Amino acid sequence: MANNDTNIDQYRRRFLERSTAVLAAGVIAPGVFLHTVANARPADEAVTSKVRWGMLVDSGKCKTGCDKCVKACEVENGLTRTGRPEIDAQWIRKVTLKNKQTGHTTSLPMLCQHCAEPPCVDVCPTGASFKRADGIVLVDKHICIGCRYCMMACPYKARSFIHEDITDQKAHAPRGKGTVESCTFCVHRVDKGQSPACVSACDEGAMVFGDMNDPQSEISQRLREVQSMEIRGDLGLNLGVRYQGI
Amino acid sequence: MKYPVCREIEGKSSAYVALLVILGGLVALGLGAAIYMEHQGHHVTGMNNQIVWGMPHVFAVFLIVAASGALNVASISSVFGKVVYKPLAPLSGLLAIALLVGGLVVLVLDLGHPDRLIVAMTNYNFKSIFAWNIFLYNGFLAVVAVYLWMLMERRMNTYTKAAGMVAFVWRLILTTGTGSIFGFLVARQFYDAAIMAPMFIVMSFSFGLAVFILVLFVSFWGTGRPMGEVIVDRMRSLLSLFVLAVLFLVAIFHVTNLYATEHHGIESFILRDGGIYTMMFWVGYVFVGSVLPLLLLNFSGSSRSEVVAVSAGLVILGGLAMMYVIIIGGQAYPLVMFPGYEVVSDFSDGVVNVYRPSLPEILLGMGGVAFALTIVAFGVKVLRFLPLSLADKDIDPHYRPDTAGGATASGA
Amino acid sequence: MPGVRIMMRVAVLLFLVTPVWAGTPVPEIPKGKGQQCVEDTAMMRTNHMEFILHQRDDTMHRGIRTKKHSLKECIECHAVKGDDGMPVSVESPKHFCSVCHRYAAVSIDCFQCHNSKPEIKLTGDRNGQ
Amino acid sequence: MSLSVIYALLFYAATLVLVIGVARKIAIYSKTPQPLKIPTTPAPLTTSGVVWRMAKEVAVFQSLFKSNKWIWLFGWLFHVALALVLMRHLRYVTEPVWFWVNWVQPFGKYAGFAMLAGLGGLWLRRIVVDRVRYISSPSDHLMLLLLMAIAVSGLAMKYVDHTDIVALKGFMLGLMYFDWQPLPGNPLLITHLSLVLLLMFIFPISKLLHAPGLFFSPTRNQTDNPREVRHVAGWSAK
Repeated sequence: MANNDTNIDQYRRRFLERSTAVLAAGVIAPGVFLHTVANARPADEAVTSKVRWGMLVDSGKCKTGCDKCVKACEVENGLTRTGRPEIDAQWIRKVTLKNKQTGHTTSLPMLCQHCAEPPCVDVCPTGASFKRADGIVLVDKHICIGCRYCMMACPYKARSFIHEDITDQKAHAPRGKGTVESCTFCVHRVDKGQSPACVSACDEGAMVFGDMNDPQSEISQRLREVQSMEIRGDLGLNLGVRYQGI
Repeated sequence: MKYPVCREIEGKSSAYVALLVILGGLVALGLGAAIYMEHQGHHVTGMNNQIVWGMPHVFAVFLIVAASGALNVASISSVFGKVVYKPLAPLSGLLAIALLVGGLVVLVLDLGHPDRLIVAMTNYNFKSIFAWNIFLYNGFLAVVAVYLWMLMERRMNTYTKAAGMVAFVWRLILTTGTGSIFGFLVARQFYDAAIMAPMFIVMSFSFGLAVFILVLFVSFWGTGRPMGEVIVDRMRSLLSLFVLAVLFLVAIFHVTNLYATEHHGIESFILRDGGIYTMMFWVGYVFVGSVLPLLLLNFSGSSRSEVVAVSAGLVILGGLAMMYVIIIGGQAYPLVMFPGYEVVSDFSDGVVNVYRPSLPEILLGMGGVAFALTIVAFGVKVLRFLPLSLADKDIDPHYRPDTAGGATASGA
Repeated sequence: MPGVRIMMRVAVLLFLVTPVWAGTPVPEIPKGKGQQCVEDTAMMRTNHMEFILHQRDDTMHRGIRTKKHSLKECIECHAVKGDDGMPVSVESPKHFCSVCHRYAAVSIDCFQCHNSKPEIKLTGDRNGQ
Repeated sequence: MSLSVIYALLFYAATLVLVIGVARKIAIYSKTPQPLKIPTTPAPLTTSGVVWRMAKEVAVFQSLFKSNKWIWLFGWLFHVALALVLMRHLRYVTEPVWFWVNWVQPFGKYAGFAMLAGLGGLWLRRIVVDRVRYISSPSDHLMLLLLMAIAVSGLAMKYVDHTDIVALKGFMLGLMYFDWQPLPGNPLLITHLSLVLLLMFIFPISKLLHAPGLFFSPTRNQTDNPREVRHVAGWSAK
């Protein structure tokens, strides 16, 4: 059974590959990942509310016309364009603001704000919209019935409905017709101890990602130092995404 | 005065068969549209990521609101003890069930995953008004079914009042729940108002009664059963009162909004600059759906059943227009995320969202209406829902032959 | 009795058309990689959906990403190659899941969202950071 | 003898008993004289009218609906659910599975519960309603209980303790191809199959014969034309 042997060989090779990758990560990580996030949690350990993932966007550093974060998100999560923007999935988008009085313009990325009190979670009839203990707001597509009430409730237009059949999804980002989706903070990367794809892609350093509950984390330090705001702060939703320089 | 009796209709006339065939055809078209939408995905509809609820929701919410209102006549008879309405109670209950089922079918078939209906029935998030509504809708069907049982089986008649009371309270809560679907949306400028719930309740009175009047009159004309002036006049004044009440609450809603600077944007959009939505509001709802019927009902100098029926039809059209304004218009106006800023993006930020209703959506909505009417048409054939006579001498406790003149049986 | 005669004829006819010569159609379940599945085979045959379901909720809601019962690993290990040497999707009757699910007429919802083919690895698993 | 062989033989025996037993009953019914014209009025005047009337009897239990709404509700619920459940079970004896069976599948799943609800209602009636309890014989209760036990064991396999349905289908197909395959030894499955076998054995001597019997009811299957056509049947024919 030659076929079987090659299978086993492949299996071994992959196993070795992975072990070395893990080993390498373990050795290099403390140095390389220092500026990203805290150490990765073991795979069999559940997330806890001791951590709250958050993001700080410095709109002063965000360039008008630059959409590297948007592109990185599309590549990472396998979002494809249909040619009809009104039904395209948009997990992160670039928004340009112009002050009506002063004419001052600002550019910034808008994404799911990962509220501590998310309206989408409140209104979801089945509980498919939920907030993970570590503050990441997700859609459990297994029980999403596609009613779109969360899209009605979201103050940030952060959610998209999948209007067509999708094939060849990324294994880490399952998505399918008839369900609602939104930015996951690249939860699959975060669980591995990495930053979201958009943050990694931003050369300008306009985005900082980290644990807002850890006073030592970069994001906490920055939030202490600079003046930041929440979009539609009047709603009191306690957002996981903060903006600086609007 | 004779005890009012309901009887099945014979249901063998070619007109009846034709009615069933037409309704069946519409239901089939609606079902086909739903299958098409589900198979292709929602990109074949006019709905998109900006206008997430469209035509199906206009029809569904209208039907659901009208359903609870259709129960009014039964409530007036059983809860408030008005004898004249007693023979109408069974039809009122049947229509309530039929309209709700029709609306729910549309709502469910529009879901991204109608196949997961069981998920919606087994997974509840009790903070969601939507989840509560699932309970309220199913409960309403059960409560009204029990009420009909008490009403229609003689040995159960003693419980009619109690069951009618439960059904009445239930329907008020139900419409509160439906209104709150919009009232609880903090994100959107046009919703997020507590007045949504009472406004929906009053709307249900008006729209539900309008549908009831049309169904009642048409079935009486069709079966040639006698209908007197008393009932027509009662329907006339009741509808007139409800239409006025809705107009009042809608006015309050907009005036309150106009007082707050924060809401000036959305109000000027709906009332002045919104194009189709402004038209729908002023021409559709205010003129065709309210002013015209009020004039017809009160100043046409006639209380003939045809006039009342036409008015009821206009109220229904106005109601659909109002639903369109609330549901689509409310979404078309851009979300205000950055007050004081002009917002531009490649994701329709800061612009009025465009919605073009597609044929499948409309067919699905019409299919729901047809399905509700099919239930009624079939129901009156197999069970005793429809009164044999609504002639004055049969229903009016104060009837005296000498004063009634030649007015009896004028409607037939 | 004409009725009985007709029935006997029908019975004989039925017996004749029954394809006795053909063997019972049973699914040929493709072998996975490695020696042994993550659970006992009989257990997997009756309860794989429970394992996957449990893992799905753990991963989704609690962020537990162990590999033992993960759908991704099922797909990796049980990929079946088509004529072109590439793994086939669930649309193909040869797909590991399809073989039995078609036989038993049980629909699978997983692949509306999940990819039914393993990810093509170009440079291993290290395109992060 | 192994379990598989025992059950294979039992299935052949049960099928023979069911088919021959019911066929024999049908033969008896067809020979039973119908000396008089007794269609209940209003009755159809033509043969096509009779066909329509029988169709309504079979599909919606029309005369039951007219006589008793509650029995109709539970009875009809049970029968329709049973039909769906049976269609769902066709997947075990067809390969490839007929396309429409795939469509029926999801509905058949929930029909199991509806079936149980219908049976429960019918049984409750035999317990709660005095007059009905008085005329209920043990066999009336036992038939309902048998059907309920079949439904419960079937649902339990779907929702509690799964069985290897691929192997089960192999076994069922094996019976049809006379090429026996092993039967999975899951206790619930064995219970379910045993109860179904029991049902098959007693069907030809049970009240369930109302299924074919319905078609032989003179009050339903006769045309109301005694003046137009001379009625000749049974002993009066000689």
